[in-house]
Amino acid sequence: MPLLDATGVRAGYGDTEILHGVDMRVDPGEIVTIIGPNGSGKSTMMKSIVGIVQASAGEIWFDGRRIEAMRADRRIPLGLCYVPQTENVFPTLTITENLEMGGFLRNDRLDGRIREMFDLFPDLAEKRNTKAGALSGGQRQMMAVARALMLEPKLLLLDEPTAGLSPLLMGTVFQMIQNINATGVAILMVEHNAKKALSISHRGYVLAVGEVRLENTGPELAGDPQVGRLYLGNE
Amino acid sequence: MFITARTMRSPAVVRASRVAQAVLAVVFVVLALSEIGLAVNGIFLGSILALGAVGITLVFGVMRFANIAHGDMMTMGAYVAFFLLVSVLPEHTGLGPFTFGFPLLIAIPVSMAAVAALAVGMDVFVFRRLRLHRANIVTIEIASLGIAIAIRGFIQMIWDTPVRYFPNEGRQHFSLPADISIAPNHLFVSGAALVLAIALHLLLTRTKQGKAMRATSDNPDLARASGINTDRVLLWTWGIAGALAGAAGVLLVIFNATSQLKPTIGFQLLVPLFAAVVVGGIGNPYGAFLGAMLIGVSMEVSTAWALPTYKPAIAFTVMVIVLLFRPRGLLGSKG
Amino acid sequence: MLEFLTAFAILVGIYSVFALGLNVHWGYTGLFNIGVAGFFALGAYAAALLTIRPPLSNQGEDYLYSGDLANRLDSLPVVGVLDLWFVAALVAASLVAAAVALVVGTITIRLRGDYLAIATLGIAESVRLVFLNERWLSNVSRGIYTIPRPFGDIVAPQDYDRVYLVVVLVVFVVLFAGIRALVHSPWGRVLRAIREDEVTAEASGKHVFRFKLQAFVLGAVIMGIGGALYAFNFRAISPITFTPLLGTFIIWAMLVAGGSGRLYGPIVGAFVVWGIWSGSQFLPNVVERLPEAVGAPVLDALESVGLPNIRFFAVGVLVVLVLLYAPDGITPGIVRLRERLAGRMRRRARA
Amino acid sequence: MASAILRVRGLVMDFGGVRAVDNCSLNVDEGSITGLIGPNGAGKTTLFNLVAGFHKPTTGRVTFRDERIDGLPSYLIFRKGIVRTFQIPRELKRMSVLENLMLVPSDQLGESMWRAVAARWLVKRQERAIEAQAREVLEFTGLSEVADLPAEGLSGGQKKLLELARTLMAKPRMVLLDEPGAGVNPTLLRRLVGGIRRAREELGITFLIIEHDMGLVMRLCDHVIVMSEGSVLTQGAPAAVQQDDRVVRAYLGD
Repeated sequence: MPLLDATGVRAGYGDTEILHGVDMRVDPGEIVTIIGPNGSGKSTMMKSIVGIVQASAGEIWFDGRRIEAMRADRRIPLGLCYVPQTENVFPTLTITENLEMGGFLRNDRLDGRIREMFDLFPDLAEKRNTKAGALSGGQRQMMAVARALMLEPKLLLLDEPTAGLSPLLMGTVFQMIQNINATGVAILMVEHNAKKALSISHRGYVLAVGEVRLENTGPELAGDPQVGRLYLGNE
Repeated sequence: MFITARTMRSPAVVRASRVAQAVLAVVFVVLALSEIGLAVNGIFLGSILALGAVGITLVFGVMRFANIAHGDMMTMGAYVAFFLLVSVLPEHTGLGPFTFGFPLLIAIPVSMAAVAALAVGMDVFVFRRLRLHRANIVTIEIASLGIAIAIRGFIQMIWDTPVRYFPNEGRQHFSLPADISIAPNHLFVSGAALVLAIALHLLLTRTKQGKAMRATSDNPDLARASGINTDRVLLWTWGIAGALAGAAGVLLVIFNATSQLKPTIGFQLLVPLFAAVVVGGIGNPYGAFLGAMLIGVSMEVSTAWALPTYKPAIAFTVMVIVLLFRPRGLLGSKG
Repeated sequence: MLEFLTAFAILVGIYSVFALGLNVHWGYTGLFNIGVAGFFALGAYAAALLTIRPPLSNQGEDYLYSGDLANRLDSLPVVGVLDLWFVAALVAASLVAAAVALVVGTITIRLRGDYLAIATLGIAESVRLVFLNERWLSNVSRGIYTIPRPFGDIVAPQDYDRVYLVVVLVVFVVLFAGIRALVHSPWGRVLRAIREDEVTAEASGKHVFRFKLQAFVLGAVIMGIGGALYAFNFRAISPITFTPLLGTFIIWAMLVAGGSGRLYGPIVGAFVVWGIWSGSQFLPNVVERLPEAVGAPVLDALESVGLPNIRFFAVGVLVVLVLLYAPDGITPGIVRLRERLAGRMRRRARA
Repeated sequence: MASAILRVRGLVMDFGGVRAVDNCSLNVDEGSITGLIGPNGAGKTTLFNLVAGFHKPTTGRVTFRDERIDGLPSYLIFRKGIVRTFQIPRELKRMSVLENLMLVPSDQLGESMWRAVAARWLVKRQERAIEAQAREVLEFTGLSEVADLPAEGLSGGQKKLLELARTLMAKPRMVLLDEPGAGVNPTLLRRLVGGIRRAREELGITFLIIEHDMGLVMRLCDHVIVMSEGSVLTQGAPAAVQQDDRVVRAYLGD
């Protein structure tokens, strides 16, 4: 049974429809990447899965429950955590405090989980009492991901995790994503560095103008010349 | 974001501005040291301002508006204490070196609770509804103005306008070298303010609810996405701001040599309070504390050469000077 | 009763002028001024100082400057007869308010809205403190009295209020007509655009800062004129009048209640709020005449609360209620009501 | 070959340590419809903001019709004939569509406080002329039937048309359009394309257009400039750019 199963999702802002019926699924333990030209609806798809944007039609099932009508804060405890592209940390809180806020909904003591996060991200452990606003771009991105992992989600949604990072740091972030995935967390991400992202993904989707145009395994999509044509509109 | 784009400064201007800031800081320190007695008084005044300013800045942090009713919330705290001292609690004055008696120690927490309840009520009955209507910030601000008038009207309805006094007994001063004389009440005021400030600091840094308050102030969307109930955070914030305002109101009365109160005492402090908030950097509670001390000392030291009644104008002038050099205040980060 | 109504109408007229000025700031441009009292005071003192006779030291009048304009210009042919010195006083009041607004506006209008609010509040308090403390300028808390009145020497005192009502109405109508012309002009269109979205206005090539500053100064000028009208009405002013509550907030209450950004909002609001304000003084009489049936405890309770003080409470609550339930003020409601009545009458006529 | 109406040379823009535009140089030919494309974060919108005077560049120069304009305030650049639109339409919500347009013309007599009161006849006469112009532009963009509605009542696509109409009201020499096609339905899109073409042909206006819908770029533009990481990657005829491997790589990020 797929972990996430979306069918015929339509969504948009105001009277402008961005997604015109998108089907998408993520199986347990998968890394799935959505790529596509600007304005194709990638972020909107993420947001309608998380509940920040309300789907106007279609069904979204997560872990055996139908969620498209739920409020965003009800979806989080189901095991669905989201890292926005920007403004994804609390800048005046320390790293430890950021993690505590990530685990706000947990009722147990957080120390154990925080220690696990510091094991996963040794860079953050060194700076545990630094304010998140003082972190560099790459560390901040790790901070944001670690914050989202505090609730031990089944599915982690990442919106452009490498935006604004240097090529070296990009590699680090992709490595981090693979490490997280190795612990059994499924990942759905939107990425601009299509080639690199697809090379670490099990599967990928190419969105254009609010529709899924291509779907394939990661490596095969990465080598598909049709993808480039979709970006430049010359099919 | 577009409008502020033309604020880039050349290196020479930046350097000149740094020099001017350093000169101003030195002038401030020299003036304060030359009138050390007044400066010490300024710290006492500053501690009351701090209690009020921290509340204003906390509310600003989560709601993004400057609460005009804050001064009158302080007044409310003072009158609640007055009611308790005169009508409910046993009469007692002259606790140790202080002009007041032990009943005040009971009255302070009760006033804090009462004003906290008032503040929470303001949010539930007025501000939450305005948020639901997606009213803009200034509309919310005008509503706080309406509440300010209503609170004052309520106080005048119940207690009328003449000056009232807390039960009090003649006072002595502790004299220290360098012309410093300290009224015992002032020590109490500062001590109480310090205790409350430390309690607030611990709340904000050690408790889950306090951290959630700071998180909501930092990034409300991400707070919601982390499962934090931001509506409840707002209530907490109002409650804490109200409690601090209640305490500040009571302390304001015993800070005064004759323990007098009237329906305008809180409102009259609004300009210095806003000045403290702005000087410290809007939204930053530690900045508000620092700003309050700076404003308090400036106000008291100014009485060496200006009429004491000009103190609010001095507070305002200091604010304008600080803003000229640091548009976001001393510790401000939010735009 | 007629005297009361005349005095009432004069104050509604004067407060309408203030609310008109505030409407230019907030209603049409979105400038958040909570220091109306400052411009009010500047206008009042400027007009008063320019027209009063020289101080008499044996009566404890310590101010140094007096324009004595009323006497000096009295002998001039046309000016003397028509009491045009009064116009000069209004002009002076508006110039002083304009000068201060120009300085404050230049510094603060570029900053965020909250800062303008805090700055205007600070300026208003500073202005009040100067008039409260500077003996040579303003005779401190005793204030300035025996301010001459236009046509004061040709009209009998008992008839004077009616004459002054006409004066106030003429000034108001002139200002109102001017504002109306401006609001419907391209200038007013730019202001409304700024209120809606500053960036769009800027992207349409409008020098936003200049328009905001113009509106700020214009509003301040109107408030200054209002201050002068106020001074000539009471013939005496003192700093007590210019507290934030009486000088600023009641005017905000009027604008909010009447409906900001609406031409008739200031008048409607001034009428309603001043009605509540001055009507509350009759409350004790009403309470006295309440039948015993109401019950002694209720009557006692009513006696014990400071009845005249109810008005502060009532006005504050009114502002909050209007914001919650009629954010556009009560003027649109009145318009709707009138239309509904007109419709009903038409239907009845048809039937 | 037409001469360049806009020249950008060595433009750099830093935002607190991030270099959004990095040594960018380009020309836009007079009377052309030029597309500006590139992956997210390439610096396209920042370039618009720099040209239109909403930001001041860190270094570099911008010349418009052989006159330096970098560093000028936006309202002066507007008066020199460069008008921009926003990605998300910023219509004046509670003003009517007609008023939205009538706001735009510069140097209106009635924008002076004094003349608005003292020379009302002159102002009224000018107002009539401006209204006539506005109605003409509404006709041109097909918005006549909604002229008296408040702008907030328009559909997303109509708001895009209103943006275009507002730029035309300014009688510009050059228009910077930020994603005119986003969220516009096909019918309105055709009207938009028609409007832009007619404006170029009949009014001689030069267009520089940021657009992600490559189909629209191909249909509309004579020339395409590709930005990547803050500077110009390549440029040329639309079809050529479309086949360029470097462009594909820039988009796919390797």
